[in-house]
Amino acid sequence: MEIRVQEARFDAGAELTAFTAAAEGAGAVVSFTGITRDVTGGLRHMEIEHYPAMTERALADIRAEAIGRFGLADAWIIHRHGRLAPGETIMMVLTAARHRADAFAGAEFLMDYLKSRAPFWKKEVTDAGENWVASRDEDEDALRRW
Amino acid sequence: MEIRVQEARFDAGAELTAFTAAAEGAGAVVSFTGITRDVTGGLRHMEIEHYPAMTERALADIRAEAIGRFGLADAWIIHRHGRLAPGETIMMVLTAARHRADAFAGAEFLMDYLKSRAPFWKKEVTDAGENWVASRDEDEDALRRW
Amino acid sequence: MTLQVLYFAWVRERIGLGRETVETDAATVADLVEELKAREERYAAAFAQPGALRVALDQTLADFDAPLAGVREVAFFPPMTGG
Amino acid sequence: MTLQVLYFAWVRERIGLGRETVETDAATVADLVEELKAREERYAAAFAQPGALRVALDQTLADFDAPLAGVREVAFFPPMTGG
Repeated sequence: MEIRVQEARFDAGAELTAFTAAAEGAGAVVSFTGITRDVTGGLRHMEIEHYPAMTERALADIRAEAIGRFGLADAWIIHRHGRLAPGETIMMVLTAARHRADAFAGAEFLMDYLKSRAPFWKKEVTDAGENWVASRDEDEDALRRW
Repeated sequence: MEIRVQEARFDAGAELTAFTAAAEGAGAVVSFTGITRDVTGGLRHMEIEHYPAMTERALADIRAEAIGRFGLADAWIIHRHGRLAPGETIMMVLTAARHRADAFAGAEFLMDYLKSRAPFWKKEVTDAGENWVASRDEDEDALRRW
Repeated sequence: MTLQVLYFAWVRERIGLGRETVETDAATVADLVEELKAREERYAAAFAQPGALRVALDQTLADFDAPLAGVREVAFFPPMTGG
Repeated sequence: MTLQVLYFAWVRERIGLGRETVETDAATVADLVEELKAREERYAAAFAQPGALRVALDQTLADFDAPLAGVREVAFFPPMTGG
């Protein structure tokens, strides 16, 4: 349950419920959900490619690092690949800790690493054509704070 | 739906689902859930007292401030009062924004203000007796970063 | 002036009631606290360390030197522990 | 040495394939890139700005000056955009 890379949709609310039940004894649970946005107004769908042999390992490493660094009671990562319609949930991270500061920091750390260090690539298919989403300098900068 | 202060239990997963559906167009959704922890090992239950005439206004002010400051697409606050068993959900905040940094900052801001500026008081009823939870210096310090 | 005075959490428990009507000519919150302390031992105990308390005037947080003119409801309570 | 070489995202699209077996004596990733660029225009186009690319050796991120000795799988791709 800790790490899932899947093409199928998932129910973020149900995942939060399951995670919270599993993280018994933690006082603080944080979730982040990323959703396909139609920024330009013409998005038909998004395609997410990944590197299967590397993804699992990269996510396991990121998760272990987050748990160790922030003393998390638990952490889950769920990330989809394949074709996603606008408004669909792309991914989710969940963290549990005794105190809120660690749960928040753990989730932000996971997100910063997922953005720039997990082998996923997003392509937007719009009315005007296809384009690979460019990495953002802010995302690389965000890693430096950890 | 934005602010609810209630004695009844609520389903954090269902709230996340409803919030995400309502915050259409936002790319990032963050949730924080606070859960009654049995820190000492002898917790029977927790009692949360509040100041009804002030609570609604304080939460509305905190919510408006968070939305304005971080450009949130939406924010919800749900907080229980009355008697809570160990493991029950005390409260939840939800934030939605275009980008993850704002959704995270908005949720942390809401939590920091809820901890020290919303008129709730927690009492722990343990095998050894009753005691009012003391405010933590870290919680007061946390406010200074905003 | 007639004030509704509210007490919460351990302040309420020490004083033994959650709400009362107080007739007073106190100019500030601090003056009101002195009046209440002079009443009975349980008030003196509750207000022994005003620095440990917070006050709200008409449901808005205020300082102990705030004036009471025009105020209808004063609430005393320990630092909040929400979230 | 026989390497499995993988391409992802627009690198895959420019080169026109996702995976190939490469026989090479390249000592480092940078040497391998030079060999590939010399092959055909589509490789030269894909590797025109190596600074815009990332490389993983046996599924672990590496630098372009990393040695290839003992490596079985090399993957080239643009900066990742997960999350």
